[in-house]
Amino acid sequence: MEASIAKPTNYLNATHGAASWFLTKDHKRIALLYLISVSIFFLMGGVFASLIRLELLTPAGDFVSSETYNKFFTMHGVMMVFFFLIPSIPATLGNFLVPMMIGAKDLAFPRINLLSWYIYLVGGLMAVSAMVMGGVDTGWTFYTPYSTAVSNTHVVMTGVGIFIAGFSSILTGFNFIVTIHTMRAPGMTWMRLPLFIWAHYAASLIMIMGTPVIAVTLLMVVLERVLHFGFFDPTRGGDPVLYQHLFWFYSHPAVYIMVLPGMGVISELIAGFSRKPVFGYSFVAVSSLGIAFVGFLVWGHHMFTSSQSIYAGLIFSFLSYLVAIPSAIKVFNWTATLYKGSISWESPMLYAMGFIGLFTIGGLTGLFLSAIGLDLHLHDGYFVVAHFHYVMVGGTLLAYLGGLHFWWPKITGKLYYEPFAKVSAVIVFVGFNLTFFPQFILGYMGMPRRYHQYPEIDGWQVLNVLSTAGASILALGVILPAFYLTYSWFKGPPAGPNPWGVTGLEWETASPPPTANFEETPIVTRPPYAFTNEDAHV
Amino acid sequence: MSEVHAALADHGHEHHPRLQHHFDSLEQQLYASTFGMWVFLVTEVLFFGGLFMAYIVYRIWYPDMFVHASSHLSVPLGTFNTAVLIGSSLTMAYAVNAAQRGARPREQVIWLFGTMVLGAIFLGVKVIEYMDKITHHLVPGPNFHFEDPAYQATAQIYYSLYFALTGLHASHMIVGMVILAILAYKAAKGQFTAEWYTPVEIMGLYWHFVDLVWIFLFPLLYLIGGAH
Amino acid sequence: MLSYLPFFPPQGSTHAASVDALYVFFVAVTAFFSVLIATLIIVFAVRFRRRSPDEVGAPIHGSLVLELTWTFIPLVIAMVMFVWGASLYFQITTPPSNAMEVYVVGKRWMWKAQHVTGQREINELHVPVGQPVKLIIGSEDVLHAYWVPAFRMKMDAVPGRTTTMWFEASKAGTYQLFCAEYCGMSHSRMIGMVTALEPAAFQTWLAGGKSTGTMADLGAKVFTDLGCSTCHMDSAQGRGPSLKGVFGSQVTLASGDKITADEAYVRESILTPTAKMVAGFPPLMPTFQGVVSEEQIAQLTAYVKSLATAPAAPGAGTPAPAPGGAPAAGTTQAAAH
Amino acid sequence: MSGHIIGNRFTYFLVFIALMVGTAVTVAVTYIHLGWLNLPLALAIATTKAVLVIMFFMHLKDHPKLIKVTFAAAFFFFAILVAHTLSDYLSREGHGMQTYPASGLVANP
Ligand code: HEA
Ligand code: HEA
Ligand code: HEC
Ligand code: CUA
Ligand SMILES: [Cu+2]
Repeated sequence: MEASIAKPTNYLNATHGAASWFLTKDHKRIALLYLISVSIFFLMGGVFASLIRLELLTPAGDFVSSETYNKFFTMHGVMMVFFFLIPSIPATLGNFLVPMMIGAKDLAFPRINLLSWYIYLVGGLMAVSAMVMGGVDTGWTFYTPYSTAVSNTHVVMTGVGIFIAGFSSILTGFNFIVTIHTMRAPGMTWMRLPLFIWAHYAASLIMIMGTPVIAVTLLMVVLERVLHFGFFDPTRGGDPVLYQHLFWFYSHPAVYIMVLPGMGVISELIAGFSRKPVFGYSFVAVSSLGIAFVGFLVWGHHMFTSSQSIYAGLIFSFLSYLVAIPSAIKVFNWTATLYKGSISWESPMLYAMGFIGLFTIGGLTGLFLSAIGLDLHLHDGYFVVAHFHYVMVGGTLLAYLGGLHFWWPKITGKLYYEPFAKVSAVIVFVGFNLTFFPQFILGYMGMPRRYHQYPEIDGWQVLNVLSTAGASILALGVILPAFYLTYSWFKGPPAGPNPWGVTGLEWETASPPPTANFEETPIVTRPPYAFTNEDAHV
Repeated sequence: MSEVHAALADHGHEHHPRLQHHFDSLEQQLYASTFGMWVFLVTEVLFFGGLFMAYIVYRIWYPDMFVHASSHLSVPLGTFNTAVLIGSSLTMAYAVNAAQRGARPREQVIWLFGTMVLGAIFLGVKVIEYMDKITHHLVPGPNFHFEDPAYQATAQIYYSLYFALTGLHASHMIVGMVILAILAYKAAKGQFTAEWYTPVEIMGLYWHFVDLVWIFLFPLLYLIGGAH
Repeated sequence: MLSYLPFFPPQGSTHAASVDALYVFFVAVTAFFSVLIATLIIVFAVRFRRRSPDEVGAPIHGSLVLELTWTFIPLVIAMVMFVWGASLYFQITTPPSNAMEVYVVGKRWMWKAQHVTGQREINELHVPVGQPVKLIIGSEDVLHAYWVPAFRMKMDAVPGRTTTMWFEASKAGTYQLFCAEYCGMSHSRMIGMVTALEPAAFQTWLAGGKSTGTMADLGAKVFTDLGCSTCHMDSAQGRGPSLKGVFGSQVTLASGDKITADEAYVRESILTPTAKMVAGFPPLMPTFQGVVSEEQIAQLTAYVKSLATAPAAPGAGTPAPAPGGAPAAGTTQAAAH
Repeated sequence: MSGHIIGNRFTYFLVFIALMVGTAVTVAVTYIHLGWLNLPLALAIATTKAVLVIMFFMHLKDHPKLIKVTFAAAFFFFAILVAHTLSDYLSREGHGMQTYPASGLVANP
């Protein structure tokens, strides 16, 4: 950071030196620490993705050995899920914005917030060192008994890394919940909260209710591997399927940890770029809680072929259809918000529109998988891979990129070069569809996932080549922002407090904001997204 | 909640040295800490919950094995430890109470220290019990040996659960004792007054929670086979 | 019906058409909503694009009628999806009682199959067309899953438990077999072929295939070798109950409960004899855990089944037995990679 | 409002006595053969003791509703975990019980 002269102090230039960053208690600086670290993990995960796609270019397993390939997809999944996607929006944008949006000076527990970053870092370093020492090959799901009794890779190191990182997620969720409950500015009632806050509140609930269970489950795996305990060991009468129950009790809700904050971002973007209140505010707000709650009841839909009882399968299938309803409500309300809006086509809005379309496809293909009769065919095939990349990449990653662009001027005080941003949004969209759409077809045709080589069946290679080609385009699209955003930080024109002309407390303070966020505690008198005076009186 | 916030905003002008800059008042700060601790305890319930889930499944599957395997636990020692832990909850409650009343540092330290002593006794007994299991080859793994061959395999599940549950519980106590030591030190320096005693109060919640877990572990692990 | 279209695997079983039909329905719903949403977004975004920098949108806050509409329509569609998916599930997971049984064991990294008549195969499976086939699946090590895309069916092989899946091949041909549950290094090479043969051709195959005797015969041998016969005699003199007529019957347990003796019960009796004690007998039977292999359990089960006096217990129907005395040999046909 | 909740030392002592009595009772009933009743009884006593600790030592009874709901939610979500998992285990085909494989797994190298 160059010393900026004669500028108003803000959170970036208020103090200097490494210690002022690594020991900071300012949620905004911690958000930036997180931003840098999750980006690194995303790039690592992305490199593994590229290697996966290279291997699958040809049917034969000719690029790397099967052991290596197995490590590639495992570490891709682990990095992307636990070290990128779960912390991505909450720990960066959420950390930055939750206090600002509710008019608070900081999160309730700033020191714990910093601690959560260090915990994340320790967990991440353990996962990375496991990777450097030779990697892990169990798949990101760590199914027993392979993970406990058979794999001879670094399961323990990775497992402990995830265990530790889990606590950082718990602490973030915990901090958000307490903050949202106790630190709202005068006048900031629940029904005046921006939808971003509702979404983060709902996601935080999952973080505190679900994450401890995955932590203890991984602990059991580690105990079983290291001390030869027997929780899931079938040779001693244990049940490998019990592991799956415990794993998915967290990991299904976790997919909503991944997508809910993204949905929060989308609500802000849609409202901001149509200059209009979100249609059906209370429905969108409450549907977040609905998703979080019902999300806890459906985990068995990952286990339809696991030998789980057919009755349990039916219940899980039924509830999976219920969880689709709040998502549907959101999609329709966002679309309706556009009606009679004043819509500007700026890059964050492009991401938001992409999100709605791709999440719809991703979500609806989730419904294929919840139909038990159909899942017996689709399970563990590329259809599943396509489904979750549509929701996680087409959904959350797009929301993350959109949000990053939207709040970038607030975070850095600088404007990036918009045409670049537009182009890269389009590249991401095109590359993404080219990568993952063919995988739906491959999946229905029967290509199993986690396959290092595949038989030469009509059309399979063609579809895989398309997918790899798409992945290269996608890689270009996601790497571009790293360049022009960084450039803008140093050389971009100043943004001013509210470059987009939108509402929200965070836009009422300077860009970048002062350390205490606001000159004076704001007093809230209107609902969110009140663009006209008429909006202000509901 | 925000109503608190609003109400407090008006008269939140006292500047207690303990008030962190991002809170408006000590009340708000105390409320956030207390609420935060309860939220933390929620995560603890679910943390132990995963293990309890495994316990439930296997208890349903192997009821007889549980009876046989648990017969190697010492009910007198378990009962003794339960009493010790309940006693430590009482001393902890008195420690909080002493801080709240702004009692003399000496009194605060006595109760905190008493809690630590009882905790140490509990852990000491736990060590004796663990040693006993080790010498009798009741640690799951290749050296496990159970006198009834019919349960040689499945009894390892019981002991896995036993060690995991009690081990996790004991590690919570160790953490608790470290914090107690820090609090005792601070109390000795007279840092806790009737105005500000949040750490002691929070710690009390934690300690009682650990007691709570044990209240369930005791009958579920020790008191299975009594009638047989 | 759709097998000639691209993007579909061949339809090799009677399930395939119904699964495809459900799939087409889902594709249609997905296409409908995706196109609807995409169209609305584009139309609105163009039609209501911002025309001046200070323009704001219309103050519209919502509409209860619309909210209810887009709650209930998706709910109804979702319920149709659920009911259709669930009924299909029941249909394709409940084996008809005349299903022919084949034992399949997953082992890193091969699929071993053994027919009731004794033929063994590795990474291959021969089945007759037009005859329901029930696979009884076990695993010797980790999780695997038996997946034949042409049959639209898959089932996990779970160590410690037997699982079942059934299908009826509808067309002769060879179909891909995959291991769908990740199982380590050569997961992607744990593949093979399922060959569906016309019934006559299947009989020829059975006759030509090298059988080591029927599974029940093999089981009888294991029964003597492991000393089961020392306790389980035909008469009442044995220390254990006579196993005649046990399979498929109601067994009264020491606890007073009655249960039907099925495959899982036999398996459990061998591996955890103390779990379910037969009334009137002491807990004498040792566990054979670690002594018998997964395959031997299958053979013992087949043997115990054959002792059932009833004219074949339900689910035990077998095709015409292979001619006795077929040349003995180990496993048949080597794996085709 | 949470404010300052200051407990009564005598109440604490009474609770302590009640917990001790509960402990004695729960040990005693284990030695009375009640068949299936033993387990629910033990759990009932444990729950009673737990409620005493939560309400009096931890003062949940004096805390605002938000905190009560929060803590109750933990048990609610645990109940979801148990109920849904058991929906599988209690309705499995066969005997709801499993038997373990004949040969051991490949040892962990
Ligand atoms: C962000 C992550 C995310 C999200 C949001 C979702 C959302 C959903 N997922 Fe997905 N899923 C994953 C990530 C995610 N999933 C991952 C990572 C896996 C694989 C894990 C692994 O095995 O490695 C997986 C796997 C997976 C499976 C298991 C497949 C298998 O292994 O066999 C199933 C099965 O039911 C499923 C279902 C669903 C459903 C019903 C939703 C619903 O929430 C979707 C709801 C949304 C909509 C329905 C769209 C909007 C609605 C409309 C536009 C209106 C029209 C609606 C109707 C007509 C009802 N998912
Ligand atoms: C957040 C979650 C997330 C994200 C963002 C992604 C992103 C991508 N994923 Fe991944 N994926 C998962 C989560 C995710 N994935 C999970 C959970 C699994 C399951 C794992 C398992 O089975 O256990 C999986 C599995 C998976 C598979 C299946 C492997 C298999 O089953 O055998 C494939 C195959 O195509 C794939 C591809 C991709 C691609 C092309 C991207 C692209 O979007 C990535 C784009 C980004 C980049 C490319 C980074 C840019 C970096 C550079 C440009 C640097 C360039 C440098 C070099 C190339 C040296 N993923
Ligand atoms: C030392 C004696 C002994 C040997 C050897 C023995 N069993 Fe048993 N078996 C018993 C007794 C006693 C019972 C009844 C009590 C019980 O259920 O455990 C029994 C019960 C059974 C049952 C349940 C029968 C019913 O009526 O429901 C089966 C099946 C069985 N044994 C199979 C076998 C097989 C297969 C073997 C060899 C691998 C074997 N047994 C070896 C003593 C023996
Ligand atoms: Cu066997 Cu994968
Ligand atoms: Cu799911």
